[in-house]
Amino acid sequence: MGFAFDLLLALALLWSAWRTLATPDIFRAVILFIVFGLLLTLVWSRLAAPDIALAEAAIGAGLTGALLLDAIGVLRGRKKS
Amino acid sequence: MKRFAVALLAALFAVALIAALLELPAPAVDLPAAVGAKMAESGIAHPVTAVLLNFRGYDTLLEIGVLLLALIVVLAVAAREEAKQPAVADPVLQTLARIAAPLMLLAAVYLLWAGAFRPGGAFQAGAVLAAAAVLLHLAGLAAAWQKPGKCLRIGLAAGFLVFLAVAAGLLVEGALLQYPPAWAGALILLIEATLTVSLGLILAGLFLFLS
Amino acid sequence: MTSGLIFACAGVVLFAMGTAGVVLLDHLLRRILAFNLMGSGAFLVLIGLAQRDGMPDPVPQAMVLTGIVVAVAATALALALARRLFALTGGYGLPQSEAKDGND
Amino acid sequence: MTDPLPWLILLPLLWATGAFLLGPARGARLALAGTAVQLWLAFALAAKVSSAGTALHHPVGGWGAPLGIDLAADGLAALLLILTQFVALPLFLYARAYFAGKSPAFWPLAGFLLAGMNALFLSADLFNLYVTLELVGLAAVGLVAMGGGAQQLAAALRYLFATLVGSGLYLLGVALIYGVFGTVSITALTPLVTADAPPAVWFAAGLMLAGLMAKTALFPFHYWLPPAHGGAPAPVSALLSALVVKASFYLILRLWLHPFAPLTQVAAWLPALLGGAAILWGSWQAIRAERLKELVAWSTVAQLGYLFLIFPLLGADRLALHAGGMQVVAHGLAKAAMFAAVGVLIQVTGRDAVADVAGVAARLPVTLFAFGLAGITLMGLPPSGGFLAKWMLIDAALLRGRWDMVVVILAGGLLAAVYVFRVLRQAFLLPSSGERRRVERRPVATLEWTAFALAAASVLVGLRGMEILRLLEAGT
Repeated sequence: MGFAFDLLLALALLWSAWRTLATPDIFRAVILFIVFGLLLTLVWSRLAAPDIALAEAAIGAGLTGALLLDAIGVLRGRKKS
Repeated sequence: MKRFAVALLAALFAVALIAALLELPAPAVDLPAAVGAKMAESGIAHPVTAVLLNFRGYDTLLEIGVLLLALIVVLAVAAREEAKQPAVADPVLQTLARIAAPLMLLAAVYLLWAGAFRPGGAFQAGAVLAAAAVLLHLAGLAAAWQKPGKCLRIGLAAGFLVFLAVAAGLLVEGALLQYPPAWAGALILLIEATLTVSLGLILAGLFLFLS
Repeated sequence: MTSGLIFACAGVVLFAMGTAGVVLLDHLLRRILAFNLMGSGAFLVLIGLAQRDGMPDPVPQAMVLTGIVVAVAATALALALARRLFALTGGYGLPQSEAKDGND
Repeated sequence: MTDPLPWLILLPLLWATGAFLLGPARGARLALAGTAVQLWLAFALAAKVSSAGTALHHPVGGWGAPLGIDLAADGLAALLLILTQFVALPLFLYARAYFAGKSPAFWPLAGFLLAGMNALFLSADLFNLYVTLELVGLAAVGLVAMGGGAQQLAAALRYLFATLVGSGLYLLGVALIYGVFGTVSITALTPLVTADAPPAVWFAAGLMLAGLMAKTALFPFHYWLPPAHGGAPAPVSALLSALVVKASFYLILRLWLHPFAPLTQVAAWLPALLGGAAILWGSWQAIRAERLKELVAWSTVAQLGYLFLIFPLLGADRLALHAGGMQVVAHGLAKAAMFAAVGVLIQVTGRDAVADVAGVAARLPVTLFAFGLAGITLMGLPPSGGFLAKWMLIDAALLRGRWDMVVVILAGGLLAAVYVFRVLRQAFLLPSSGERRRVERRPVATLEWTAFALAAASVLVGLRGMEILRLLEAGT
């Protein structure tokens, strides 16, 4: 049971990573990256590493995601004007 | 052509390395046992925090240096960007931020306190503090930061400076960052508490100086 | 096969994907994303391999915490430079090398 | 201050933070005072290592490896520590005059850079080395970006991605090593790594060394170096070209000699082959370069090539190791001098094309003399440190019948002469046009004389060769 869940989680993680790189739209890529970060948080808790899970959710997905979203927000705003 | 070659190379590398991972002997050195044996002397009850701030505290000291350095570069580069107009105030988001920010402050204090004996610690607490600041900014309740004044600079550097001061002070008695077992818990708590504030400011600064 | 080993293998694939991405992609933000995937892959290998017998190991866990903070510092630095470059040139990519290198 | 090891790391961190808090004017003074103390500490350390005859250890946290992190200093580490502080001190004097208080980020970044390098030279823990690599890499990228122009930012970003991929490869290697052996302490690993190690260890060694080679700008990973070193402000170019690339080279040599020696024998020809290619290609590009700083930067690509020739020649006679150590020192001093001199030329003429220095020698004799002295070291003429390094390298190659290497070394010397004389011929022989002279600024004496001091040191260090070789014998 645990094995099947781990395998599915690993595949979902790799799929989200692949889509992050391959998606043509940069906004969507950032959203997929945040999804990737949340999946990675799950992986860390599966690996009995709650400290890393907390840090990944807060820093990896949260702060990095916010930084990236802000960056594309700026880029888009500038492009229009 | 280049695209195809790099992709092929990466795929071959991944397959070969995975094959190499499937048949490994047991490691020769058993560090978890060593950590367990010295836990009582570390002054901390949670193994990951003990490694992070005591056994390998020197890594953490340099890592805070990396973070401060990144902030200095962000400051130097972003200072020339023209100031952006304040974000559009969204009443729903504002209400949410007003409720969430104090709760996040509480969560940060809890995480800092919890780090001594369960998952948590200065990094997670600092990240939550930073997230609160970012949320307030996005809701239009806090402005983006301009050039930092004296107070803000001291706040940004305080955690690193306290860490450095403790590391240097302990050299009088023994090695770098060699906590006397009786004082270890108190000194680590002092470092963690100032680090939480500074990390919160630095992580928030990475966002607020840029935007 | 333990959870550790599964995720270590996933980490290898992730690392290979990220590295290829950093090398091949042109868009600066995408390269920053790819660098983050690469780092996460290395962290997964570190933890997964160390815990392949199923026992948690605090030493690599602390290392990964350090690594995550270093990665966010590098990401912020890269973003600051990319945003500044965008403000100056209006482009997402790096201009072709001015050094006559013949390598690009 | 009994033990110099931790203070060599703490001091630059302290003055870097101080410079961030107090601003550029007081920051510069702090940096100069701090670096002077560090230079003294580095000499004290070298004396201790020499008299002990073995490596010194400092267990951080008092735990000792493998639970804690050990600092270790042998002769090679002491030599690089001296070189780093010795080059940084005049360059900081130069930078203070060059920036004149206008570049507030320089001093904190330079402090973190020096702290990172000193920590790298002293660390005996593979993961801790990763953190120091990032500290050095990010500080260097920040310094390149300080210029603020689009070209500098693009160069900084290209450099950033190269250095991040390099440290990423290194990190995966560390992860594999921890997975296989359960430790990342170099001391603990050395007896464990043998020729019949599992394939994952071979992968790890390959990944770590390849990542470090990318950071050292070994051909064909050199593409990022000329724009980064050629585009940064002169004091930054000098720091990066003289010291930063040597830090990752030092680590390659260290890992090659210590935990990975049983594995690396089979592939020793590869770095030498790439090094030979770097010498020829880098020199050729330097000869063709149009901008002065580009010329000097391509010369760095070529001179780094010599360092990689030593790997197949390493052996019991230690000639190749001595040649490598000497080349690191000689090139470090000469390249710092050359970038410093070129910085003066560009500041005075207001232009940076090689053709624009025509006839400038009459007005800047000290600077041109400094450039020429540094050139003597790069060409490998006696009595310079470069001569000694290349002489020992040829000797080591002849002992093993490697005529091909001798040819490359001699050809590299000739090509270096061509690009050095290209500049000197312009400066001394060609007349300058009158309309240019009017826009010229007067040279700042500090800038000229620090460049000259570094250049003179690069030649004179050849006369103190025996001391350097004796230091390298201690515990390396």
